[in-house]
Amino acid sequence: MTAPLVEVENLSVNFVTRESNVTAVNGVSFTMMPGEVMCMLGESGSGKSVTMRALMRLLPEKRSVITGGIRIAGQDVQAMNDRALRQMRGATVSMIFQEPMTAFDPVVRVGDQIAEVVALHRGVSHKAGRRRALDLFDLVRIPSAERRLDAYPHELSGGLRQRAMIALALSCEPKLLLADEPTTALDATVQIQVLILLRKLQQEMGMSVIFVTHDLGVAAEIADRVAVMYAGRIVETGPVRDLLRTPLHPYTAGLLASTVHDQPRDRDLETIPGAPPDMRRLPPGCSFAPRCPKVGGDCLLTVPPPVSPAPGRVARCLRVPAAQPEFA
Amino acid sequence: MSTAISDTTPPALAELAGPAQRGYWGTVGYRLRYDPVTLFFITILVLVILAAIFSPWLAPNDPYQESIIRRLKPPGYRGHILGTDELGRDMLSRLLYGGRITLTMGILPVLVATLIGGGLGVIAGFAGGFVNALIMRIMDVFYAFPSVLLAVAISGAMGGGAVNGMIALTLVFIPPLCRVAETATTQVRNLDFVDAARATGAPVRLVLWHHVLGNVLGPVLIYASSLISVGIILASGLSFLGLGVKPPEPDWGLMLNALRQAIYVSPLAAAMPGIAILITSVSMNMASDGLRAAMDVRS
Amino acid sequence: MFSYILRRLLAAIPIALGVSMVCFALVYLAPGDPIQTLLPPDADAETVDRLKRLYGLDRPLPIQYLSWLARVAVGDFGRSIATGRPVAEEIRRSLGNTVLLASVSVLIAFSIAFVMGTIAGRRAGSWIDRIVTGIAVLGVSLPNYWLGIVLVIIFAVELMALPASGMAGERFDPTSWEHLQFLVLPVFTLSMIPVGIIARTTRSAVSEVMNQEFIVTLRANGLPEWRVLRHALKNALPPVLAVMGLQFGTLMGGSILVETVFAWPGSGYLLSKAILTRDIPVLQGTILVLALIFVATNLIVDLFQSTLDPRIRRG
Amino acid sequence: QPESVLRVAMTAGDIPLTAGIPDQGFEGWRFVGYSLYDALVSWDLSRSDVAADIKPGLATGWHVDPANSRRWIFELRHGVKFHDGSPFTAADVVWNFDRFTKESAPQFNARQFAFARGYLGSFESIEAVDEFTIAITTKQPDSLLPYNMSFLMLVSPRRSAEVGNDADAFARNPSGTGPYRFSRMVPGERLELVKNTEYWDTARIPHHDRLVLLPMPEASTRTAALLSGQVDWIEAPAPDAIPRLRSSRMQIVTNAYPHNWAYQLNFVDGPFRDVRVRRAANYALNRPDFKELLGGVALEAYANLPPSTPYYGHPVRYEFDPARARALLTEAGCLPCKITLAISTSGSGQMQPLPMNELVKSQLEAAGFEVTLDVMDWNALLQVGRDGREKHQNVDGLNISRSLQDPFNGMMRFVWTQQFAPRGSNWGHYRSEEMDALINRALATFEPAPRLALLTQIHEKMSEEAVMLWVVHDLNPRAMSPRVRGFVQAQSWFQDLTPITMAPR
Amino acid sequence: MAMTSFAADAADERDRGGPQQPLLTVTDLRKYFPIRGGVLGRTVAHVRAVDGVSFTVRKGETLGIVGESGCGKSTVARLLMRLVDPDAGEQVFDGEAVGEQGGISVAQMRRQVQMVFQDSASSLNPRMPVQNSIAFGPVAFGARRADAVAMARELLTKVGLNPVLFGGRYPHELSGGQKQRINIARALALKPRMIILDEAVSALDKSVEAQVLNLLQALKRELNLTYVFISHDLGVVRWISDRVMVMYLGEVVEIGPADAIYTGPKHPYTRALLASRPALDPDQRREEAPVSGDPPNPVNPPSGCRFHTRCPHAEPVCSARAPSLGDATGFGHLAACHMQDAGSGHTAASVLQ
Ligand SMILES: Nc1ncnc2c1ncn2[C@@H]1O[C@H](COP(=O)(O)OP(=O)(O)OP(=O)(O)O)[C@@H](O)[C@H]1O
Ligand SMILES: Nc1ncnc2c1ncn2[C@@H]1O[C@H](COP(=O)(O)OP(=O)(O)OP(=O)(O)O)[C@@H](O)[C@H]1O
Ligand SMILES: [Mg+2]
Ligand SMILES: [Mg+2]
Repeated sequence: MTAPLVEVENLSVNFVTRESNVTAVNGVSFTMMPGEVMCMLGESGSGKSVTMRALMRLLPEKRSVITGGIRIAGQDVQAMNDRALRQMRGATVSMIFQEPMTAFDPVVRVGDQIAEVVALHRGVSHKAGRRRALDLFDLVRIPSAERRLDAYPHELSGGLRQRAMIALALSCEPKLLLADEPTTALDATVQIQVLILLRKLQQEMGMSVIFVTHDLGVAAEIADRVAVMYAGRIVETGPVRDLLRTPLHPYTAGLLASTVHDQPRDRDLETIPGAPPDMRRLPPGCSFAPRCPKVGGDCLLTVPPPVSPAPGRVARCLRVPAAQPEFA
Repeated sequence: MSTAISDTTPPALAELAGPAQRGYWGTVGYRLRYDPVTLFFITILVLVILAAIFSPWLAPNDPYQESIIRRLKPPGYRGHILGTDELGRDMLSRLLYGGRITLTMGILPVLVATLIGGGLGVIAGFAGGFVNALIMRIMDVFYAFPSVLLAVAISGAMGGGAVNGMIALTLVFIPPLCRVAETATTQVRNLDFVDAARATGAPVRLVLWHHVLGNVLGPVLIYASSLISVGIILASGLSFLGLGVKPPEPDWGLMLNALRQAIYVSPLAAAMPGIAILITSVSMNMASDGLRAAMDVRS
Repeated sequence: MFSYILRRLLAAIPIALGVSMVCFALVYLAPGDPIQTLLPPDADAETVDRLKRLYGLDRPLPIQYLSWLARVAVGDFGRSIATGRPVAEEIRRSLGNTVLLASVSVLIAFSIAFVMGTIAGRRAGSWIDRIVTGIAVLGVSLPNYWLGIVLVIIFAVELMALPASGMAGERFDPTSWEHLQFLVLPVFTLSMIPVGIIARTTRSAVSEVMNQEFIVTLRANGLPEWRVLRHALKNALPPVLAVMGLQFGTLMGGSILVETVFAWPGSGYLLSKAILTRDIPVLQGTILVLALIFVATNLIVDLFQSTLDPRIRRG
Repeated sequence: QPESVLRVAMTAGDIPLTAGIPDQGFEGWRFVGYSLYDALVSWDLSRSDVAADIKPGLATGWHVDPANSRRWIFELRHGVKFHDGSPFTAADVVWNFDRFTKESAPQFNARQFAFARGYLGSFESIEAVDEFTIAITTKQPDSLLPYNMSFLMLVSPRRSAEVGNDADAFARNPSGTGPYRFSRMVPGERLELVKNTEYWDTARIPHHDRLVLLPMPEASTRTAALLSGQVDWIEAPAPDAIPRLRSSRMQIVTNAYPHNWAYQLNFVDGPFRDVRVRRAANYALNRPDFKELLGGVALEAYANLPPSTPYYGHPVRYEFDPARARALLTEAGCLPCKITLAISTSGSGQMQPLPMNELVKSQLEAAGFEVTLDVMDWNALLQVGRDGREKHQNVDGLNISRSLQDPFNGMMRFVWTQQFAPRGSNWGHYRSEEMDALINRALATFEPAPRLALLTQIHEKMSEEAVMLWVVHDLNPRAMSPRVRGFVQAQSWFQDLTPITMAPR
Repeated sequence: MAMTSFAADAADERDRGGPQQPLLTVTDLRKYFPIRGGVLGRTVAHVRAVDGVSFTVRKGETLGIVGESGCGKSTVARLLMRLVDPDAGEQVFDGEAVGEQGGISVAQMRRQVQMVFQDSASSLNPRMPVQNSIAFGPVAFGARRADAVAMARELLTKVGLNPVLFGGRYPHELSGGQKQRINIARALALKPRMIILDEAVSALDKSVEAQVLNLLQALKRELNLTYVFISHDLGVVRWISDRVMVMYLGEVVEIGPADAIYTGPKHPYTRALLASRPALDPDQRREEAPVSGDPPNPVNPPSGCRFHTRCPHAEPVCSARAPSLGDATGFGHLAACHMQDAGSGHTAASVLQ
């Protein structure tokens, strides 16, 4: 059996400021195999982006306290020195963002931005980097690639910008791609193009992808496995089919039910009542308890431990039995 | 009769869902409380202003009472805590009284310019189009003059004197304030809540008053407060050139000018008005910086 | 790009016209008589009237303005009432001296302040940021004419290390210490305010850029910190340049006080003399030229900015 | 042997005009006028112990035409050459007078006209009698005409013709007959003159090679320049800097000269109509305080002219006596006596106007006056002075320091009805038939001794009438480095720099 | 008291034309935004944001508007509110022309039509307690302050927020969903008959989105409202709308009953749009994108049918001539496609017929 590419062990991230102490990520653990695509689902503020950034140690060092273990490709990220960190970033692991407009340096031509990274990691000249950038633009199917290399970010349309961003992320053939809501800002017709492109590239290059989204449909489109986050914790993980068909955690179930997709119009939508908790003041016990339809007194006391009712499936809910016969 | 389409959150939990009610200025105050540096300078500033206001009660001597035999005495000489100036007048009393004039010279033009320039800027920003172009192009013309040049030229043209000096400074400050107000208004004007307010069909006057002004005031006031120290320095520069306050008023700039001749005899006396200007101006700048940071609720 | 430049140039014309009008009005609003400079203090009123006629100062204002404008348009600023020399020549000479002073001051201020501001902006909120901010605030809070006097006393009078005032002579020779030493004190004095302002602008621009998302992208791509900084500085430069341009313009016209203290025969000095003597042609010409230089500086800065930041180029 | 250079920091804001009669007040005459040029009549500046008086200049002698008391004959000096080599003759004098007065002449110059006009009040016409004699006709007998001639600088017609009579071009390359030749000029910054080895008065060929004149209007700048070794000589150091200068072994020289720091009064509109009020004001001032304020470099002024003046006489001595002042005010029915004094913030010869005026105000108020200081800038104050009392009836006194170089300018113009402003310097319209008679007689008296008696009478009467509020006489302090040798400070606004030698460093 | 009655009156006295009269009819609405440029800053081009849009909204229905980013949805909304002035077009509200002689004034119209904006944060004044924001409209129209605030608090209850807890808060103290509820309450404050919802739920989390959608539906029933609902989320539009209008580059390409459009889209763009929705089933993943490329620039829209550059069925006629919005089937289902027009000359025209 191959070794896992990513191992995250009890990761917590605290943001400490003068006024408050935010626990943005609260004991997250997961592992990923090479070539796997994992979707992180969750509401706004549930800690998805922070987890991704923690993987690359991109959080502001002064204000954030990271605990727990992160190993990527067998290396302990927490223990890396600056040099090792720089070699990992962009080469082993790379990242794409929701807003490609703000993710590019606005005053440098996109081709040069890509060339700079290629030149840095591959130790080649800037010119060679530009040639590589041209190949990459073809790879991500940017029409008139040559001309687009010389464009500034603001001169590209949203879809092209996101493709350029993907080209940048793939420039050094990373083993792991972190994609933080890369399609949320795109139009429907463009979103599907980008999703399909990403999927194809992932298969061709055999890389692992962690894909953050809060759209179940997008997850269904791309994921092998899904991790659902709520208030800084992963409340459920499992293979995408199983998770979408038979959600274990009440939050996952609620999310599925409240997603509008061809429900009958004459009835109200099912909703999860209330709002996500304030991360500064998490309730003790299960964070979802205040909104949970299945809540009981025990839920308010302790944080539910992960249970695995079936192979590959884990949920953190007291109402989920340890093993469900149907899946056994 | 009203249907309960309610959020099923129980009240106790709903309260958990958001921070305590503090209000905008409450938040600003809260943030200021935790900024000792800013607090320190605000305290100094308040002390300077109070000293200026209460100078008639605080000053140990008559600031105009000269005596040639006592001229340029060192601090501590016969009850003159900070010594005497070139005509034997009590330094401390003159500095205290001088605060009144100097601060007025620095603050009043900024206030008036804030009203005029800020008002014009808000009108230009809110009206847009031709009105905007008209106002802003006129401002551009005045903006084309470096501020010291404009101040000196105007008060040179009108002849010196405190009032003319203040008018000159006001004219100097109107264009930049107008710009800041215009930029802020244009920004606010393009926010949805102004459109939402317009969509109620409310008259423009009310929209301006309730929705635009409040949001423009912050940046304009911060900018204005940073201009005050410029005003103080410019005003004393004018006095220094003989274009500002007239003697025997104990204006700090004028004192600086007069005592400059005495710098070889009593360097300390010559330095004191400069130090007073420096302290006030530093405090003003630091306080306004701190306020700016505190009012930037995003961060 | 070309059309952008042209458009900016055209836009400057009405401003220039407005500026000329303000200059003219400003000077004529003044009480007192320009002819006085010509005269010994004891001259009588009849002589004054006669001279006014000889100098054409008895005509109606609009006519004076138009004829002035017409002459200025072809570069003829008239003659100084005080010295009888052509104003254009006086301005050229004093402007040269001031350009020397102002550009050296601003360049030095920029190099110091940009480094200071960058260090502070990268670590906004740290103690080093506090120190830089403190220095910057001190720079803008010091009445610089006063600082000039103090510096003269220390370095020229007490230490006798540097000349107290003036400049070496007709032709400034930047290779000779004889000449350079005259620059030291005025440049130091004059650069205090620009250092403060540029440092503050740089600090806030850098700290703002460092908070932008693309910085994360750069780091996420493994760029070493100095390269990240290079990107950040390229982004932070446009506002800093704008402020630097403004400062240069301000120093061109605003060093009146400092030039007076150092007896530096520059445009500020010329201007304050002209104000005190009501030398109208010199006053008008100098104010006009200084304001136009201010406009031109801003224009140049705009163009610089637009080459640095492609988003500014429009149309 | 290296070139010996004397570097002088002037109080002027700019280099005085080099095209003939200079501007920038008497400082212009002092350093530029009498260096580049000569007038028909010169000042004898060789002694410090007596008041300076006139002596022959380009004219070797002068006398009134015995047949016509309105006609003065001047004998010109032979063998004088302009710096451009052209010889000096009577035609040149006539040419120069046309330059001052005749609007139709090609060499007429408005600025020179303006500067000369004050000295040509009685001038009617000039003629060249022969190559070395000229005759000047006056409108009325004027025994003081030779004094006026000393202010009119004569320039080279040849050089002027070479530059097309353009005064500006001439100024950049001037030619006169003076002890120095023009070397170079950086406008606004420096004027350099070199000694004229062919000067006609061989005794006054400069003892140094080069004279550098630098305008430095700021007193502290001048002081710093001297202390830092940038210049050798500064005019009017700040009094408070004098101890510091002394401690650096700088020489401080002072001498009395005909200057006063006083107020001209309004004799028509305000309280000063009454001679008792005028006297009260003069008694109210404690003049030693002013001397103290000015670091000792001033002389208490109890009358219009300093005591060393030949026609000083025995004026009333207005010693400090506040009780008497108050009594006089009570007598005049003006207590508190409200007066407004127009003063300036700076200006030529104004010494330290602000603190001095503040001191005047407080001392007057101690004696029962109530003083409003109307502060304006120098030019505005001059304008007030020029307009006369009629346009400024609310002003009771005017603080303009005047030059009192000669009897006419020193006394007559302030009290003569013919000099009523705006025509002349009698700002407050002082009118006294007795005074007018004295003046007319003095102007018509060509014998020195009786004229001196008349002049003395005028001075005494001015004092008795308290026609001004006198405060101090300046002592014209100047500071110079120990290297400056051989300077003799004359009792005059003018000084002779030619005997100065520079000790080697 | 009048202020407390928010329930729909049996007969709204403001109703003029009766139920058959459409509440809103828009004809040939047009808005070109000028782009300035060149040396003199003259207008060198136009963004054709809205280019000849016509539709009607019936009383009590919900009209959904969908389309890609930049196709002019928000501009339509702002034109309807007259927050921007149209370049051309006619707008008739309940039988009366808006802003014209003999019609109703813009101000009067605004009292009956309100709007909720997409960005819940920027559409609230950050310096104003939310109840004052709600009360602003009524106060502006002369209500007493106290009355208006009381009414605002009642509205807070109605949108499911406890007035005691939330009334005095400032926007930054509220979550996105709560802010959007406040925006809805403000829109209700003037008792409008119609509300334009411009992406009113798009920025919300899924779980909160469902809550707000339910709220909107309940309010509509209770207060007898008419909605224009703008979104790019096809699922949401389908759930809430009675009829749907599809826009592409400033033009209407298809309009009709929601079910008809979702089950039988007639315009290739609508089909592409529907096909672009990610399936919620991992087993039905798409292998091929329905259309390629991004929408073209509205400054230089393609000639003829604006979709022809991306349309799989494009033929020469499509770039030559613009199709008109024709009702081929009857039942009010209109589409602007040459393939729907028998006489257009498109080869597929008859086949599809
Ligand atoms: N630099 C920071 N300082 C303080 N708090 C932070 C910082 N970055 C994120 N947070 C907080 O951490 C929490 C998690 O944020 P995160 O960005 O991971 O959410 P997310 O799941 O990505 O949400 P979204 O879907 O909106 O992107 C939020 O409450 C956020 O306010
Ligand atoms: N004030 C304006 N000035 C110039 N162009 C504008 C203006 N407002 C909108 N536009 C342009 O008009 C077009 C339509 O914009 P609109 O906001 O109506 O689109 P939309 O369909 O609402 O898009 P989105 O889904 O992104 O909100 C866009 O190309 C936009 O750039
Ligand atoms: Mg995120
Ligand atoms: Mg929109």
